[in-house]
Amino acid sequence: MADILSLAADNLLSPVILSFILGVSAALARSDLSVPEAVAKGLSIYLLFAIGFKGGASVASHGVDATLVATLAAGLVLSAGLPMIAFNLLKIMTKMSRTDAAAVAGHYGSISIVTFVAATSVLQGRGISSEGYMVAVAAVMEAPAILSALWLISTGGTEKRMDGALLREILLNGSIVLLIGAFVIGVVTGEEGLASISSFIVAPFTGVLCLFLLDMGLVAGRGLRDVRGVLGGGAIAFGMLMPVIGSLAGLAAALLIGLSTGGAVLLMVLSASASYIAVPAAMRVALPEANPSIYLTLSLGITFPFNLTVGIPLYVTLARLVTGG
Amino acid sequence: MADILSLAADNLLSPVILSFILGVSAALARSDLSVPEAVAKGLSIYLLFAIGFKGGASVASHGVDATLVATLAAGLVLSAGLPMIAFNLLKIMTKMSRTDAAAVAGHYGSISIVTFVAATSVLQGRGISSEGYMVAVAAVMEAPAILSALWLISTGGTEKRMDGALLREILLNGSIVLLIGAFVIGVVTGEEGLASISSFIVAPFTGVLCLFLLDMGLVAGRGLRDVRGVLGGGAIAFGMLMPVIGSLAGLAAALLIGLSTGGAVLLMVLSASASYIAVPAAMRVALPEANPSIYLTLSLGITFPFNLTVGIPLYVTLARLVTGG
Amino acid sequence: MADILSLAADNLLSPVILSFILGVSAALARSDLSVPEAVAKGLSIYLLFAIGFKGGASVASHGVDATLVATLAAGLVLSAGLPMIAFNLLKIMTKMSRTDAAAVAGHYGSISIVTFVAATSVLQGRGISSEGYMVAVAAVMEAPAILSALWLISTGGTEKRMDGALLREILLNGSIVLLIGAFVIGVVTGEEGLASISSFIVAPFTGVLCLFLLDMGLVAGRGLRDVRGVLGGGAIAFGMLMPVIGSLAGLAAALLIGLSTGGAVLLMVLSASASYIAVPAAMRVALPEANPSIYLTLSLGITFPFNLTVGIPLYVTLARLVTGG
Amino acid sequence: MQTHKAKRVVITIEAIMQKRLTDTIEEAGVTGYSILPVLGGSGRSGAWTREGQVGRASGMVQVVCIIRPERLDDLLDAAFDVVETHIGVVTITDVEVLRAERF
Amino acid sequence: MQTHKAKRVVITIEAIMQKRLTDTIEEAGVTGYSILPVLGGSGRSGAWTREGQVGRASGMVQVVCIIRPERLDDLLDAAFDVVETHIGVVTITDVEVLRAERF
Amino acid sequence: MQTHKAKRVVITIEAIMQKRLTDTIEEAGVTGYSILPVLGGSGRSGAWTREGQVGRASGMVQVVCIIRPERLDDLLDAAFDVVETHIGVVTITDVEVLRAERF
Ligand SMILES: Nc1ncnc2c1ncn2[C@@H]1O[C@H](COP(=O)(O)O)[C@@H](O)[C@H]1O
Ligand SMILES: Nc1ncnc2c1ncn2[C@@H]1O[C@H](COP(=O)(O)O)[C@@H](O)[C@H]1O
Ligand SMILES: Nc1ncnc2c1ncn2[C@@H]1O[C@H](COP(=O)(O)O)[C@@H](O)[C@H]1O
Ligand code: NA
Ligand code: NA
Ligand code: NA
Repeated sequence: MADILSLAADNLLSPVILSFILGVSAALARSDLSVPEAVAKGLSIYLLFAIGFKGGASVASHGVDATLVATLAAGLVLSAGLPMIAFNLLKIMTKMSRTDAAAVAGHYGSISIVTFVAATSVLQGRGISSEGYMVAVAAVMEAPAILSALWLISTGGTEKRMDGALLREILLNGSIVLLIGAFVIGVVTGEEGLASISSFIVAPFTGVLCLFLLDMGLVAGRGLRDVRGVLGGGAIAFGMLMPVIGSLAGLAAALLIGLSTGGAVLLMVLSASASYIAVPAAMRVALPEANPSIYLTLSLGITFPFNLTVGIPLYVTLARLVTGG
Repeated sequence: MADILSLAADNLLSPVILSFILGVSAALARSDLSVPEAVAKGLSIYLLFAIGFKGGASVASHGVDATLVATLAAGLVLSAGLPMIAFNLLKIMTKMSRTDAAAVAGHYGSISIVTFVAATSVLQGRGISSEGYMVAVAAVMEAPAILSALWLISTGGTEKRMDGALLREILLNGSIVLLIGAFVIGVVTGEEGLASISSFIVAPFTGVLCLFLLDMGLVAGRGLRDVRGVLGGGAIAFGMLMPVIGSLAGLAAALLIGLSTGGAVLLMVLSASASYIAVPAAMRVALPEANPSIYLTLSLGITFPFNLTVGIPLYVTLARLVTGG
Repeated sequence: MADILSLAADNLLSPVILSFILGVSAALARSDLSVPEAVAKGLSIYLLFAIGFKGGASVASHGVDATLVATLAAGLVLSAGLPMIAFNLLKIMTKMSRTDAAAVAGHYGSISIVTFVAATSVLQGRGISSEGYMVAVAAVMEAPAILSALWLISTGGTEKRMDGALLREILLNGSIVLLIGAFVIGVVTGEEGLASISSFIVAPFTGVLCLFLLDMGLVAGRGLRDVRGVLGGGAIAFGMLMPVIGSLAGLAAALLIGLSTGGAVLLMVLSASASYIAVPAAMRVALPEANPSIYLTLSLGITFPFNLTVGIPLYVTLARLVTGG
Repeated sequence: MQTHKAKRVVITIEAIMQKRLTDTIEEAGVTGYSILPVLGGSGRSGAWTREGQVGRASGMVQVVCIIRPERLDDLLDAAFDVVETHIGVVTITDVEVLRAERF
Repeated sequence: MQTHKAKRVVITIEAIMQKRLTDTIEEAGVTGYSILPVLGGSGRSGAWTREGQVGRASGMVQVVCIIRPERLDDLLDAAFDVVETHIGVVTITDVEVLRAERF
Repeated sequence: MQTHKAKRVVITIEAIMQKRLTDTIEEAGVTGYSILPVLGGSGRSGAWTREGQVGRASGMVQVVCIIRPERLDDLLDAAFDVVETHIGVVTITDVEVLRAERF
């Protein structure tokens, strides 16, 4: 317990998290501080490229673990399965319509890459290493949850929601392509490649993450301003309970597969985090009648800050306890 | 004298100032060189974050001087008081309308954070250290001058100009919030925090400043192109005299308080510099009948280049002479 | 031969080229991955500033070679002369209209600064040094080709195409001004200036180049998608033959002048590369009836990738063979 | 100067639906359109601004078509299919155009 | 396709006044509007461009409202209060809209 | 509220021609205009988008002029000279304006 608290304090008092809190506070205080859309997109391209590349380079130097395939499969199952849990939980905890509940459920099966990035930087600060291929697992977990959400809706008996164009958009969305592409470049060019660009993708990484989280804080804070009108108490509770449930499912899978402590933390974080980029976009196309304020506010306004501040330290502590790492 | 000249030459021949001159020249030659708005805003977010954070970290490691409160108070008084001097000087030196003069006066009480940043980088190049909390003083000096300007106008007998919404906007404008926020993060995370992001906010800082000043040069140069139509000889002279007067007021305050040489230079620079972000925005809302070309051209086209090229070396030399630093 | 292949493989498997290939693949797969316009422009400002500055600093420390003037003159002649070769080749190899052929020809006399930057980074990786003033040669080669193209058209008997405003726009276009400006700053501030900003313009350079080439790949890939409708086989062949011819002309000039191996490679690359910024812009103003799809697709979709992947290793091998470097 | 009657149709729609919309109207025979950015707005589903969008999910764009009056109905029918289930606004204005041969 | 008469009001105004304007027209009962960016322009107070703005002081935006004809006057009165002392242009056009139930 | 008749002329033109166009219409006596960004579009010369432009060669902008009806012809003549050889679309709409003294 003391361990969690000290880790949580450590985590909370890092420049990365404080930048996020600064953003949230500025938005709540209605400051006009803002990061231009193009800059925010530029920062996210940098983060995806760097995290993918470093994962790939790490695979190149440590070799591929026998657990790679099992972990990818676990990611698939978690992403497809967690929406079912989320959906039923929402039915119990809230009064959301079927459509809204399915849309929200889809978000919780998918992942937030920034939460993942923040977790890797916590692990790095603690000197805990993890499997480099976890970024590939992150990519694999983006999409299946969307199919689950649409399946959940279709069981209510509505027309076909998914067409070829949408499937292609989901699988080839910019984040996935960049993450996987950079991962492959990292695998191919290995240590040498990493050395040639490490003063770009390694050294300034944490600093760039601060600015990105400042912007995420501004966005999350703007969402929080309207939380009252949009989410009831049950939904808010769901937004903090579901990540913990997800993380436990991730932990169980990690134990089954035999991941390292760091790998277990990352699989927990992936399972615990909720999408706010790929899934909302897909939902607007396929489920336009679902209310975007609900799923965006839950995912960005509640779960994202929860994971960043309380979740990650909690998952690290749990993983260490259980894996003995 | 030789000292000023050599310092001025040194300063003029630095990449930072030459980048500014390149921007001014490109604009005067009507080149289509331009920095996208979003990128310029991104660079300024970086500079504010970095300078605030470093100031905070420096306070964390050197402890808070007994002079902190006195310097903040001095900043307040200077910001509120300098507009009175500026207003009367404008009445004597130019034929500006009351309204335009009050608007211009407000700019000279407030500050230019880029001039401040350029001065810290000159100090750093010369190995002169300064009080870390000077960035907090910079933040404190942004707003009071605006109130003074509006007070100056209201003495001419017009309706109420300032409402709650405007006051809130001024006090919570993005630059102030980011600067103070980063300063607080720096204080809280201290040396350790700084170490974790120094390859982002320390190492590349001067280079980023070059690109930002390239853009500032382009903007200032565009302003200079129209100087003839907008400003008379008296106004131009004011734009170079007022910063010197401001710097002397700043120097006097620094001596009273007992600031270090570097601190004295920075207080001089703050007093000498004129706002071109916060104050123009406030004036457009509260004094729409004042001509923005006048105050923007004076502040950005005359005083900013003057401080950057001649002013800073002059203030450093004066401060060293007087404080014996 | 083995040497070319191994160098080509080395080159192909670098993060820089793989990033380009990632961009091309993403565009061909119709992923929605994209780099915001403002960010791409910001990256190119960085690259131009860095490459110009480093060239200037290198001139400052190695002194100006007696060959400087000869190389600038050679650049002028190559830029003005290569369009004649290109124009006649297009007449033979394709069925393009006179206007389109002249427009395309203009592109091949001018240069692509990104190809130049990529070549300097290959040279650096191989430890081959080159004359710092080659960036000035690059700047000199941008414009003359445009005049040649307009002259080619006017021989067909049409009205005056070039006016003062256009000439001014061409000579003062942002890229030239920034490149030359940064070069001059590098010359003036020398080693010391470089040291003060090297952690901005040297250390992260290759990494930034990766992101920029990712974007170039996206753009080139989008162009390639329409290649079939726009270009016939003859034009495609031209797009790969012409750079080789250009490089040989550049090599001949380099031998005449006595450039170093690295300098010879860079003059070859400048001669081989085709413009896709300055010349298209000028052509839209002066030759609006020429079809932009043709010249943009050829230059960006065929010649740029050709030089990046096959051309540069080829030119390095040739230059080494011939200069014995 | 000689001008010709035409219709200006402006469809404000979520950015994510842009390609679907333009594909549909192209099928309906529209040969030209321009896309304008929208910075923010407010409507029945609340207010939004582009700054601070993390994803593509919520921004909007305007698709502007200038068409001959006799082609209006085809365009509206096509657009309506896409817009129907989504948020968005469709307006039609009478305009005059130069160079009618281009439409 | 069935369309309905409406008015399109475009207010070009300094970015810094945007929130004040939209708050005011919302109070006057306007329920929907879109904000379009303006890159630059020229008028009695000279020319300006967005590139090279260091601050928020001088950029402009367009606030576009589609409203029922009978609500026009309320909107104009409200807008005029804000625009009166500031630079800015207000235009009104007749338009047809689909889905009138949304306005 | 008192309004006045005016014309709204929208010229969609390549960004590279913007300054030539505005210089020309200023010579023709136009005192005010606004420039709006265009993100992409499609026409006889194919589709294009602003994302992934490497140069200035292919983006477009809209130049919007509000003018008194009696000045329309001068503006159109001037604009036509520039637009004639270039791609681009010119539309004219009837509008009402507030504060006619400003035009
Ligand atoms: N009356 C209106 N006038 C102009 N734009 C509108 C109007 N109503 C809605 N919009 C735009 O369409 C978006 C979605 O509207 P809604 O579907 O009503 O939520 C808004 O955010 C605005 O950008
Ligand atoms: N006649 C006009 N047509 C279109 N936009 C205009 C017109 N007059 C002014 N504007 C816009 O409004 C801004 C301020 O105009 P002004 O108040 O005349 O300086 C200009 O910079 C333009 O963006
Ligand atoms: N009918 C139209 N409606 C709206 N915009 C158009 C139309 N036709 C052309 N455009 C715009 O003008 C550009 C050039 O058109 P074009 O000259 O036909 O290739 C297109 O890319 C569009 O942005
Ligand atoms: Na998840
Ligand atoms: Na001051
Ligand atoms: Na060439």
